Parts: sequence; C-alpha cells; structure tokens
Amino acid sequence: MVTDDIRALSEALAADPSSTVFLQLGEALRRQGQVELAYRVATRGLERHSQRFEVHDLVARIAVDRGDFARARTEWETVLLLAPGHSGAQKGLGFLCFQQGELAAASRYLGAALEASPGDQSLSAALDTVRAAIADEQRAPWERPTAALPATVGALESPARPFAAQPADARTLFAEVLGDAPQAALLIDADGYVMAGDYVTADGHDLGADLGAQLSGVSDEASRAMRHLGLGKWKQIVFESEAASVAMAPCGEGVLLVAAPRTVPLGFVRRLLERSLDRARRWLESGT
Amino acid sequence: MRLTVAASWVESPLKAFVDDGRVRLAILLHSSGQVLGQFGFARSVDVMTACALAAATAASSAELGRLIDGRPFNAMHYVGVTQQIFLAPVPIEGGKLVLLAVFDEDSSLGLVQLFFQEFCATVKAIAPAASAGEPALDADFERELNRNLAVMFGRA
Amino acid sequence: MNSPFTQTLSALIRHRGVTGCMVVGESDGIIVDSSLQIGVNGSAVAALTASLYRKAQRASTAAGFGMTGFFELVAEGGRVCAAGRNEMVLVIVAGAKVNVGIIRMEMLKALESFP
Amino acid sequence: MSLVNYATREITCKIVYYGPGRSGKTTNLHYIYGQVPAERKGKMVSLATQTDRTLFFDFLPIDLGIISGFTTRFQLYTVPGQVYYQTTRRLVLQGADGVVFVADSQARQLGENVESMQDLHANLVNYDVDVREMPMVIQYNKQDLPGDLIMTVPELEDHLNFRNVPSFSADALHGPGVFETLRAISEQVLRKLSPTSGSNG
Repeated sequence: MVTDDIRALSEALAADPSSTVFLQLGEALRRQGQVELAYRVATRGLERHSQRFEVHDLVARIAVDRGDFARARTEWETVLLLAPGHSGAQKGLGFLCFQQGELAAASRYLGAALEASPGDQSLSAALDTVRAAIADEQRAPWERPTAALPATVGALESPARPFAAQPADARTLFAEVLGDAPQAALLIDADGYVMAGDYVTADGHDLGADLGAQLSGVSDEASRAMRHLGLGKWKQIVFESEAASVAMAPCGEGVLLVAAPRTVPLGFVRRLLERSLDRARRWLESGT
Repeated sequence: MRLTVAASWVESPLKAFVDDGRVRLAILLHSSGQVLGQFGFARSVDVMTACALAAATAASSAELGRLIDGRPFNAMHYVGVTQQIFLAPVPIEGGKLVLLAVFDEDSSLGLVQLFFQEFCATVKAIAPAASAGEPALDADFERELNRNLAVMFGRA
Repeated sequence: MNSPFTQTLSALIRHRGVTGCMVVGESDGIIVDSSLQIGVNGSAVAALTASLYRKAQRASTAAGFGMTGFFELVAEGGRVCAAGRNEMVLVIVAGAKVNVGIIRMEMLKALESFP
Repeated sequence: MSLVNYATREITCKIVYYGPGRSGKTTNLHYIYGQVPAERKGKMVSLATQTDRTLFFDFLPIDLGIISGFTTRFQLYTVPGQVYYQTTRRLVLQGADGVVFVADSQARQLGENVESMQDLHANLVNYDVDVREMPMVIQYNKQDLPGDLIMTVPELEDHLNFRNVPSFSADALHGPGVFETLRAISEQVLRKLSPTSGSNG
C-alpha cells in the first residue's frame, strides 16, 4: 500500500524533479519493501546527482535488497571515494565481503566502521560473527555450523552460509525448533522488518527482509478483512504454493511466519508454527 | 499527505474509504462538478478537470438510465490498462453528491463497492444541509476583482 | 438460474460447519455464483477474501514460492478458505470447528471441474 | 453553489455560457484562454464533435487571484447550443452560480436567441432556481458584422433583456466585450458572497 509519506514525497519529487527528495522517497519505498520501485527512483536520482555520496549509499542499500551484491559493492566503493571513512559504506562492504567469503576484508571494513561508530551493537555483533567465521575456517568442514534455509525450493538441497545483519542469537532463534530440515521461520515486526530468524538461499542471499516485507502485507490484509467480516481476530494463515507451504500467525505487534517445502505435510507446518510461536513469545517476553 | 477539503466533514469518510478500499484517489464532488474534498495520490490528475468530466459523466449516465430503464443508473466502473475508475452518486439529505474513485491492482471493484456502501452511510449521516454561511468577501471586493482581472488580461 | 458452478457449490455447502461458499472473480472480487446461509455477507466475504488471496499470491510469487493453491485464514469466529484457478477463486466460509482437511480436499477437487 | 472553504480561504464558482448554437460561447472561452497567463488558467477541455461543434461542454478553470483574502477560482463552462442538446444543457447548468447568455446579433438568428433564452429559464426552473436571483449577464456577440446583417443592441435588448441585466456588445473572436462580460458576471456572482448581498449565497 502506498503510504501518505510516499505519496507526499512522490508529489514533491514530481513538483521538482531536480531536488534530492528522491533520497527520502527511495528510502521510504525500500523500507516498505517496494524494492524495484525504490531502485528506479534511486538510479534516476543518481543520473542527476552522481557526485553525492548519499545517493550512491542509497543505491547500494537497495541493490543489497535486490540481491545485486556486485552493484552494491561498486556503489559503496564509490561512497568511500567521495566520502572516505563513511561508516555506512564500510559496514555494507563488510557484510558483502563476509557474504562473499572474503573474511579478512570483511573484518577490516567492519573494524573500521566500528571505530567510527563504537556504540553500534550490530557492528560489534557482526564483527564477532566474522571473527567466528574466520576461526571456523581453520576447523575441519564437519565441525562447521550448518546454515539456514535456502529461499527457493529448487535450492533446498544445498545449505548455505548464514548471512544477516541481526545479532547471532536472533538469527538462530528458531534453529532448535526447525532442526536440520530445510525449513525457515521469521519473526517480523509491525513494519515488516525481520526481528528474528533468517531465510538464506543456497547461494548465500538473505531474503528474509524481502519475504518479511511481502508477507507482512498479507497480515495487514487479514486484519482488515477480520475487522469487516466480524470474525474476531485472525489467528493463523496457511497457504500452499507450488514450491512451499507457508503458515503465519500474529506474534506480539508483528507476525511470525514459517515456510517449508511443499513436500512437508501442511499439518506439520502448522505444528512448526505453533512451536516457533512459543519460542518467539518467550524470546519477546525475555525482552531480548 | 494530500488532503484538500472544501468542506471539513468530508475529510474523515474520504480518508477511511481510501485506506480501507486501498484506492489511489477518491474525490467527492458536488453534482455541479465542484470539488468538495479529495484524498489520495492526485499528482497525475488534474482534479478540477476530472471533476468537471466526472460530474458530466455521472449526470449523463443518470439521464441515459432514465431514458432506457426509467430510473437513473447508479455506479459506473471503467477499466483502463493500469487504472480503473468507479463513479457513483452519494445520496445526501435533499440531493446527491458524486464520488470518483481511482484504483489499481491493489484494490478491486468488489472492495471499492464494499467500502463505498460504508462511505455513503457515513456521508449521509454527517453531511450538513446547505446553508448560506457567513459573507466571505469584503463589501468593496470589486476593487480587487477589477485589478486582478485587469492584470490577467494584460490591461493593468 | 443454474451456473456451471451451482452443483459444486451445492455440494460444498452441505458440509458440516460450512456457512457459505462462492465462486469469486480473482481480480475484481465480485461473486460469480454463491450458496450462502442467511446472515453471511457474501459480497463482503468475496471482496475481502479475493483481495487476501491475491495478496498471498503476489507475496508468494515475489518470494519465489510460485502460485498459491490453497489458502486458509483461521480467526476467532470462524475460517475462510480459498483456492483459485483460471482467474476464479472458490471461497468457503465456515465455523471454527469445521474439518478443514476434508474441506481442502473437496475444494481442490472442485477446482478441477472449473471451466 | 459557490464553494467557500473558510479554512483554506478558497472560493470556487461555476459560470455557464449559455446561448443558441454558433452564437460564440466557445469563442468567448477561447479568447479568455488566449489572454490569461498560463499560471492563472487550467487546461481547457472541449468535448466537441469532429467539426468542432460543442457536443457536451467546454470547460476552462481560471484563477482570479486573491480577493478579500480568498483565492478565487472560476470554472467556466459552455453548453451546446443546438436545440436537440436540451438535456445536456440542463445537466451542465446544474449548480451554476452565474450565467452569461451569449446572443447572436444576426437578425436572422433572433428566433434562436429568444428560444434559447426561454430554454435557459425553463432549465433554471427545473432546478428550482429563482431566475430573478441568478446572476446573469447578456452578451450581444458578432456586433462587428455589417450593419445590415445584425440587429442593434437596443433592438436586441427589447427582445431578450426583459430582466434588465447588464449587457455588453461584443466581438468574441477578436476580444472586444469578452473581458467586460466576464468582469460583470464575476462581480455579480461574487457580490452574493459579500455583505452587500441581500441573500448571501
């Protein structure tokens, strides 16, 4: 749904296409999960404002959301040329390098970003993860932790390296419930942001943010339907698609969703949802 | 936020209709074609012209209905390539207004119709009767009028 | 007047706990044919459920899961199930205690007969 | 129905140019459109036939600027003049705040002028409008034509202006009289929104 902010920003941009209001619009669209639209807005803005590091930073962040890591890397490298020491770019490059297995470079970028923003807990957590991964590299393959769920069922057979910006305990919140099976659980807040869990493809792309943004819309829609149908609050949504079965339930202010390959019986997916709900509620109550 | 209301009571029902019905733009107009209020994404729409045309379309289809069916047609729905419009009379005490709604694939005709019913009920309940109101202009407004017109016509 | 869906709907409405069933246009949310118990607001259910189904469809496609088949929403006061084919959605409204397993099978079977 | 928004201090009024077919209603709007600077006018919409005869209406929104602190906008409409568009004329007339009756000064058009004036009154009555209360101006157009083809203003007044409303001689194609007509109807319409009016609104 188009929010009032996005409407207002679109109109402001239309009124003055040479302004930099596209930065806010692109960011708002990205946050709302309208990644392709955000990308178009940002790249058009880039044509007019190619010397502004903020624009390259925005394009990079959107490129990450689109899974276009090569573009993201180019853009953040440009940011560092235009604004040496830009901590957002260092952080982004740190994650990208980590995701691409360049652990030493990742550690370097994240370390530099942490120096610039010492209070940033996500950075220190990420740096810990990178350092742990560097330590892992020195272990035997069978000693390394296995990774999370691939995004598409076609890729379910090949586990991938975990990659996410969340603290490690949030990312692995549902590991116990899900076990080793190719299943995923995500806790999404009211704005569609991932709070816990992850959703990683075989090639290492974390699609949790995309999935969260997309499916949180279903929950909004369900709330509206319930309001008008007088069926009380919604408790659960289950749907089967060609490749997966998905179950969702309200959890706190947000929504919890579980996805499993279509081969997993629907009843079992529901059971997974219940268990994941328990886990998520306890986690939320613990104030983590 | 893009909300323009000529009459403040329009604001709340229009906003609810746009939000619930997921429509892009809703305009409530007088059957003469004057805008009473609008809510939504109006950037690409010349609202005043849209209202003139909407009022004309609503009026002519009502007449067509009378001619063919002995009573006015109600709502109209037009489907474009990416946008659709819904145009329908909104009954109020002693007359009717017209609602023009523009929507895309985020909504549907069914949803628009559903929330239009609620919209009509709300508007009927809260629309005030037409009144003369307080004088708006000063007694000597002609001076400003003449000056403005002269400037407009390059006669100043 | 009978539609191509009348027989299917008559069979579905006979299931215990089912209070309404209808065939709805997926994109416009308008009822094509329905069989409803008194008190069920068919057009509201149709519009809102088709919208939900479409939203799930889009989210599912965007997430790489492909097209949605069966969809179920469980609420405090009942359930709404939907399954689509050829731009049409078969929608069922039921009480909370309905045997959804049977309903799902019957809906998927019924979809096979859709033109 | 003048629309007055006290919160945003905006006034919007609807003026309808009425009259028989080919009397110059659309020409009035074209002339105004050509004179008014771009920032003070909207898009002119003409729902016309292939031969440029008005089929439904012409529409031109103009911005009269700020008057007594109110941003004042007029929406100018024309009606199709041909007799068989009676229903359409009635629809366009709905909610009008003022009427400009554009008469064709040609002698052979007298009957059409009278018939159109009667049609106007009938349509106003249809909307329960007290004709005496409706701001109105008459414009005798085509006064630039050779004298043997046209009637004089006093002659036309005798036949058409029985309410003794303000009237103007005009040549809408070239401009004379268009501005004066618009100014007069504007003044009458806005006077209803001022304290000097006997009935505000």
